[in-house]
Amino acid sequence: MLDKNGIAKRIAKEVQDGYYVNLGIGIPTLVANYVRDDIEVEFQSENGVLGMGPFPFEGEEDADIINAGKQTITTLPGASFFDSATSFSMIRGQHVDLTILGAMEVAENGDIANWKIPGKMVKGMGGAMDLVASAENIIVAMMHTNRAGASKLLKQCSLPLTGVGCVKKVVTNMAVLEVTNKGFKLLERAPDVSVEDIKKATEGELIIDGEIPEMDI
Amino acid sequence: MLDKNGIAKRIAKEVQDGYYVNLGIGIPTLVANYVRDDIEVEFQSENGVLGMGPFPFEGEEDADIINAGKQTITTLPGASFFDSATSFSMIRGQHVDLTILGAMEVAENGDIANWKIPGKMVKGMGGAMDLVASAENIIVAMMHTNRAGASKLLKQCSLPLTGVGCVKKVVTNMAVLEVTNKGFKLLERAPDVSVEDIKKATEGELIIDGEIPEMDI
Amino acid sequence: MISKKVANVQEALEGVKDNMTFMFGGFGLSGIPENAIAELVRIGTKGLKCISNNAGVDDFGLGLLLQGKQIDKMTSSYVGENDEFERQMLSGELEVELIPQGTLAERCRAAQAGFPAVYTPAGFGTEVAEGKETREFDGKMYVLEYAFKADFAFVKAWKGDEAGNLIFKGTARNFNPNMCGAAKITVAEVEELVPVGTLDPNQIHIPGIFVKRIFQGEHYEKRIEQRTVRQRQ
Amino acid sequence: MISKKVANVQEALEGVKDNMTFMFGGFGLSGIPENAIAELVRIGTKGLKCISNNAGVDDFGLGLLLQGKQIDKMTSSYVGENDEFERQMLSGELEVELIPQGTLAERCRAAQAGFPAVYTPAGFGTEVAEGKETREFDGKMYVLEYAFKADFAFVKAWKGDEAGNLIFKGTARNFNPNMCGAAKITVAEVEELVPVGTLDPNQIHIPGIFVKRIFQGEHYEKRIEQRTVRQRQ
Repeated sequence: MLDKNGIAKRIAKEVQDGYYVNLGIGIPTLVANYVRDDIEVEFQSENGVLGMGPFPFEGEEDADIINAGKQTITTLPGASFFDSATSFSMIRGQHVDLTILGAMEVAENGDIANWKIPGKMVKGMGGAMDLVASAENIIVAMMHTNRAGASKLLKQCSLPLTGVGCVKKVVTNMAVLEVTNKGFKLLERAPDVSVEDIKKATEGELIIDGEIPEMDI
Repeated sequence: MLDKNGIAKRIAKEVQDGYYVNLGIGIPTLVANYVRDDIEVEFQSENGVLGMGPFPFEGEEDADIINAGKQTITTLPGASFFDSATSFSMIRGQHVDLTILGAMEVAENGDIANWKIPGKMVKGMGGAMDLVASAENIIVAMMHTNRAGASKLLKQCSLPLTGVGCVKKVVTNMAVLEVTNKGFKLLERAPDVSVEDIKKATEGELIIDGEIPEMDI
Repeated sequence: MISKKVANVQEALEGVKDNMTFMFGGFGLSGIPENAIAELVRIGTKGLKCISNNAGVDDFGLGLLLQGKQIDKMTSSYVGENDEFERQMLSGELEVELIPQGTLAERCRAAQAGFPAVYTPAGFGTEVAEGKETREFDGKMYVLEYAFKADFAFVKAWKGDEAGNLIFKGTARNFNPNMCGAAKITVAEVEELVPVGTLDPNQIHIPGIFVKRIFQGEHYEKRIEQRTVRQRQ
Repeated sequence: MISKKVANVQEALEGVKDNMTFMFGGFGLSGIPENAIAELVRIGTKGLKCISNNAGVDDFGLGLLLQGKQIDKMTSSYVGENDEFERQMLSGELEVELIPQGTLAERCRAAQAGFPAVYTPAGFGTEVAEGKETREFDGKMYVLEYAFKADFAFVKAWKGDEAGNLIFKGTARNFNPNMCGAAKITVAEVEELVPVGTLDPNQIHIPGIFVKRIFQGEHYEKRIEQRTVRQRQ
């Protein structure tokens, strides 16, 4: 089983040379730490920056330079700042190549729910609905099951949706799965996780085709 | 009767302190020469400049600084450059206070035709259709009659329209007229032009209410 | 040059009344119009309908207006780093409309640019699209979202001049430029009001035509919401 | 940093084929992609459908492509400082679609920003709106205009860097920024290609994400169409 950093590490392998990437809050943020050094990638944050670098050194924080998680950041050479409408032009116009975000639930048809739990305090969708409605390439990073042990990979989402039929790939602490028109196709197992374990933890349609390799991370 | 400069001079009196003004090609361009010195006005050109100044001195022309008539221009302190979409945001969003443009025909309901003569070479509407469709305050500058002596203030436009019901005021070589829902209301006569002269030269409904003063220019 | 300069925040807020709709620039606490918010707190305007990406924190930003129960409705994309907000929302004192962030930006831009409405894919198939018109273009579904209508837009820029020209800094830019000219009256406060002619006409983010009033702001706190640093090696 | 730099105009135009749709930045002769046009003349690509505000003059700008009868269709707002254009248009060799200038700009921006279509008031009640969907919002009529679809966008900037970031100068900006990212492949030529890191991230007109290829242009003529001067007193 992977921990959060393990999930981030596995997703980092999906990031290709020349990609513009938008990282959501939580596990996705960790992905930046594991992207290979020999490829060129630029990180976009929807509050209006392209070319994000690492967090600043203490004492060098600038209230005017933050990411969408409101964290202080730095920029790399070649970076740019822009307004919110332009930022979502990049997203809606499919100029961002890859979106990585967390989820509460993913359905076998690619539906995603990640913004609202009825009856609980709702913080809002932020840019997530724009991202999932527009991105051609969406990877969800999440735990395979919730704290109660119930599957988060479902036949149908039970929570209010963030987007419909949009998720292409899911990387969990147990597996890598591709969303196909027949359901979740199991691509890889996490170390020390059996296909049987994944079956038990997956409520949605699971397609197991041949030998399922263990992740190489 | 006024000449082109006279028309421009009369229209200049319509320009008020604090106005952003878009001037069309031809007579409208001349208006800038006659705006009072004691008011503040900024000229916008739809190719992407606000705060236009006079033409440059010889030798100081810059191919990168032109107006919508493709003439070399200068800018005044406080000027700004912007892209075409932003330029038409100013126009469509009604941030430009006054649009002054020429016309081939104006109808008594405020329709305007100024871009196309069927059978002749058509150069295009440029920004005119955006301007007339959006501006709250449109003044047309034109001769009262065409070269053949026929009225250009009509019951209905005969040429393809540029915009419908949009013209608010017309200043010609003979008169100042307001477009009302009953037709052209005669406001002022040009020097040495009688109400009778204007009647003869106006095909559209002409409203003459009381004494018509001579223009004070 | 048409002057937009007003003497102070009091003059900048002339015409502000109870029950109006206001836009506020800013993302989190970055780039928020601190002076305008402080003055609204001081004069105690009530019944506000606010359009702002976020709602501040308990003791800063729009949170200050929430503390005084001055806000009736928030239209935002992300809220609730804010206990008082949560309390008012759950008790029903505060109406909250959550909309996608890109939709928020574009409904501002539509108002600025004279577009009545826009078709965006964001929110299609979700409760955000409930009751809204949807439409297919080229096999993809879109939701029709309307331009905002607001009485005042309060924005904050880094530098500005008397002509109303604005330059923003870093990600403090965010929604500020999109809100300029998107309300009946746009009030810009700036960290530095520079003499006309000192800003490069080529490098102005928002031309003065989109701004109605501009003033030199005071005492900017520019609070950091999530101070995140790395260790020096 | 993702590099967009290509060695020269030949590499920048890789993939250009007959019968494609191209966008060209520029207003009149100001801000036109001189190098891309010259190369298209050289390689003789035919059957082009061009989206450009103007069509150049007889011996410069897109007029050069007209001379070689390389263009099948022009979508523009204002044309015809150009005898060859007129001849081809009147003879029916050249298809010409005239559209309002603001509509042209916004159909580019829609393509760039992922909007399928926009409602604009421009052209309502005129022949421009014939056959198009119209709609009333708040008592005003609008025409539905669709986002452009183009294969290449050729733009010209003043300065740029290897990351594809662009800065334009004066009114040579015009349609250029709106066309970036509005076609499948955006090719930017610049007067000066500067090292990455020398452009202020706060002052970039077009972030590199909207640009696919960038190259240092050569031999800019920057012809003036209407040289208008005033006398020194």
